[in-house]
Amino acid sequence: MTKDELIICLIARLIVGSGTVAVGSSSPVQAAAALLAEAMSNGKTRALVFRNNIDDPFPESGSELYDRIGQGRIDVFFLSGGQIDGRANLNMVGVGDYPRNRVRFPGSHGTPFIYNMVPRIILYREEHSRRVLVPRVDFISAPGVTPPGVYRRGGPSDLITGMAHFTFDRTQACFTLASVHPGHTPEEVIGNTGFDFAMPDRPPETAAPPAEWLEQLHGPVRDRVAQTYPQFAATRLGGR
Amino acid sequence: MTKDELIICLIARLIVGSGTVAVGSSSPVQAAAALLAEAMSNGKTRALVFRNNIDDPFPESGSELYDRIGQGRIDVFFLSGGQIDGRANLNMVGVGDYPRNRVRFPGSHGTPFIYNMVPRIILYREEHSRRVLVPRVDFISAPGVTPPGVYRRGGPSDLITGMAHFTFDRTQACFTLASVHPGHTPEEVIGNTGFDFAMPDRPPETAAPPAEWLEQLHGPVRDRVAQTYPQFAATRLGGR
Amino acid sequence: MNGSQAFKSLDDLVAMVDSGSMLAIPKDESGPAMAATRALIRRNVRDLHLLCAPVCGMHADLLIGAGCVKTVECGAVVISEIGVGPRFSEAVRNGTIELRDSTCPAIHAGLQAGEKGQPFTVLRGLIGSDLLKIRNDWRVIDNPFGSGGDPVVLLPAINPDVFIFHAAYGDRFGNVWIAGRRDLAYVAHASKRTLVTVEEIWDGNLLHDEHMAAGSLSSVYVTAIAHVPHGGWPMSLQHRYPEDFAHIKEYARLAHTADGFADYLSRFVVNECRADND
Amino acid sequence: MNGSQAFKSLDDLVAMVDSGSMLAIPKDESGPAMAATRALIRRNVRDLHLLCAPVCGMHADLLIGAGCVKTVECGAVVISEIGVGPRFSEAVRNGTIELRDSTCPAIHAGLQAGEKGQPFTVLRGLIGSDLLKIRNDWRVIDNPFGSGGDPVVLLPAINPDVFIFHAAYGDRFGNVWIAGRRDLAYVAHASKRTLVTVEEIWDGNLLHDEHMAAGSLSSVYVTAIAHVPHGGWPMSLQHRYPEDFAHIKEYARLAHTADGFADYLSRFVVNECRADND
Repeated sequence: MTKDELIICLIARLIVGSGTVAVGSSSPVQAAAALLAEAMSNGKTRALVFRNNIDDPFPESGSELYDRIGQGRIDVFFLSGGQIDGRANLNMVGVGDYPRNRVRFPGSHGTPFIYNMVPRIILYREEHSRRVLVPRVDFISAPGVTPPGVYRRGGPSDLITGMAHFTFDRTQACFTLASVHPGHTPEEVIGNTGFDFAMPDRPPETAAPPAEWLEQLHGPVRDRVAQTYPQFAATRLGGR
Repeated sequence: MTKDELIICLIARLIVGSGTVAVGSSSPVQAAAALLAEAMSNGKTRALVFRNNIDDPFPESGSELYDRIGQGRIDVFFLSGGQIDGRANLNMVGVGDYPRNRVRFPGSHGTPFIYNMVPRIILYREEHSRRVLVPRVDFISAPGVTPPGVYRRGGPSDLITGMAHFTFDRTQACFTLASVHPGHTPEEVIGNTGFDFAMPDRPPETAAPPAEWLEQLHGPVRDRVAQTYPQFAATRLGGR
Repeated sequence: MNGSQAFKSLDDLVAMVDSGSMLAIPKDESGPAMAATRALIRRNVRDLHLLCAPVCGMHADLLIGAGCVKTVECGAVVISEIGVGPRFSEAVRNGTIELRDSTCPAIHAGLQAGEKGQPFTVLRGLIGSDLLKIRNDWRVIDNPFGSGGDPVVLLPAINPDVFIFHAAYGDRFGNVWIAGRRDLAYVAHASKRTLVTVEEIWDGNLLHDEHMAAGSLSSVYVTAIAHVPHGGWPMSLQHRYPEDFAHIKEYARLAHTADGFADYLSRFVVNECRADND
Repeated sequence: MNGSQAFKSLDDLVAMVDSGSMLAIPKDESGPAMAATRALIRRNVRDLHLLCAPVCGMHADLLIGAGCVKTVECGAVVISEIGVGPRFSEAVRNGTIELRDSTCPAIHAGLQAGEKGQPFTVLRGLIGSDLLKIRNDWRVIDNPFGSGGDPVVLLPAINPDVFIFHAAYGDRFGNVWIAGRRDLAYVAHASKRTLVTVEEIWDGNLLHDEHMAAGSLSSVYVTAIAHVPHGGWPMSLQHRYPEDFAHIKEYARLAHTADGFADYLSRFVVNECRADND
């Protein structure tokens, strides 16, 4: 089992049965997780994977994704950030002072809207480093928590990296280390995380997925992932 | 020449060269006038005649007419009212006290928006009576004039009835009798109008249209009117 | 709506409209579901908040006359070429319905705000209309982007409980071809449930044909479909059949009196032959 | 655009984009007019307010790198699968462009307000984002329909001076088939001018074919069309050709440095063979 597969199954198990999951572009790991969750959910999860072709789940284009979020038709979404801090603030704008950031990220995309409007957000960032996981983001594209009285349907629940799984407590604005992926240690996680977080005395290892989840991933889910991400499915969802 | 033809030519001459003219549904006289103005304008008038078919000028349906008005793409529109008063207020809701009007009209349609948002409005109502032309409307669906500081792109410029043509002065909020149709007298106009209006000492008779306008109306314009209003074109645009 | 379930019967379709719902219905030109309207009357649904989107004719008048409606929100209720809906007019006189007079662009904009999850929308015009006096759910504020003054009207978003219309094609995957008519799309987007009767079943998947996809409403927005050939009669269905104007005129004549309307109901609604086709 | 005029040449088309304009360009998936982008650079247009609708890739980066752009308003500038636009990133570092960082739904909603002639629009979310600190043209008010508190963001309407995109078909009546893509429709509605390059000329009138009409943009919203086969290269045109990813990767590699970008311009833009096809 590769780390990709571990992470895909981890995410899938977090979201199984939680309704409609939308996946943005250039997100093969998240797409595989959503499709796996759909396959294992007995109809209780629906995966909407962006595709620029005839099967795109948002065929009207334009504002359709955001409108559908506004309508309350999307229950789970994946976000990330060039920087993520311990309050789950996301920075998709740049490093250094705005506007002349010394490192510029592409931009905030739909995150400032999505983060407040989708009931559950899963944060995923493969790179686990002090460069990404910072004490305080240089620019808040979207805030991890909002003051009472601000309309918000939910927010971040989990952060998954290549090294670990954190849960996020929205009332405390604080991450807790939930598990460490095989091959890594809690110390390594601490050493590579720029923000403080809570952790149990002995953080568990991220559980390997049951065999049937892997079988699904290597079978029908892999074929569905390949419809959007053929390269990824061929090279990183081995198993056959 | 019938009175329909006189009125159509009168309206057409008022709007010729004034840009894009939109005509709502169930408005054959206005449609004929707009199409005649287009024919005589050398490309400076464009007539958009609602049709519920493949050639409809608003193929996206829904809010397209109103959006296009908002975009400033419509220069002239026709409106009317179950009651019209001397300040050019329009009532399309009903006679008597709202909500239990003793006579109910269909409703305000788009008039409260259109009246303020289209630069030039031509009022047309065939019936010229004290029932329609009242001292004060029972319900203002849309106001003839608005206070300074209220966004308004224009407003009513003319009122045409089966008996006469009035112009409207938006700064004075007052109609002036411009001409009386052949077969009617200024006294008859006064007797059948419920509101006060200004008039010259000797109001002229509504001028007969030049021969070439009538020829256009009886020829190519009649054929175009027939695409939307076949009955009207056949029975009321004679001339052949 | 998910992929492969069968079409519903017309009765099962209208069973999804609860008494007390806000029911949106389309304008005459966009596909009134007339067979479904009659089925709703037979179902004896009550206390509807009827949202005309934005001007409706015989389908609105029928529901009002049959006593299904508590509140009417509309730009107008008018039988095309004939005049005000006779049962609507009578209900106004008798005070048996609550009126929410509106104006077409306000209804469109409110639905489009509902489509976007916006709390409200803004509209120019309207200032000076008595509608502002009777719509106490509307607000006037000074344009915050102006330099003082410049009043504009704010309107709450509209999210109907149910939207029902008739369309040319539906497929077995729950997609419906709406001929690209935007009103059908955004009312469906804004509504919690959308029920559709279709003239024909489209073989295959409408969203897999690039030309048809461009004018289709995705199954995401479609709660259920019933196959009801001629389900628009006596109104028109674009490019399929024209309205049966003689029948509509006869309706308007009968509906002028309570007795005449009762006669119409018994002849064309209560006793309607109901062969469900799927 | 009126009925029967001929198609324009590509150079005549881009001659309608004035320096200093607000130019809207579509997202990668909706049909970037790449040949027109190169023609704009050759025309040496300057000081554009570039409105990405709402995230753009190589077409935005090219215009920025070539010095055509004064202001960038965007959800993001990103070369798909590769990362931030290299010329955009460099221009930010050097302070040679003015930034109006935005977010996709704000750009959509602003354009849709522009489409409706609304003075502004409202959006939920966003509260707590630093975008509110840098966008001093946005306002936060308490929801007038709430019971106190409940801050919401108001955004001014967006009405671009020019919108330019590439589409599959255009006809001789000035209509364009946009495959029902709503962004192309509402950006065109909101814009003062809309210029379109088309892959193919559609024989007949797109609005007279009920299936094609459903996915078409009426000539009312189209200022001019040029027939430019493969006018989307190296980006994709839906259902026609995929993107030339090898070329896009090569662009991103070269555009990483000023010299490399100049090399790209001289090879693929300045010296581009320009056989106008109509």
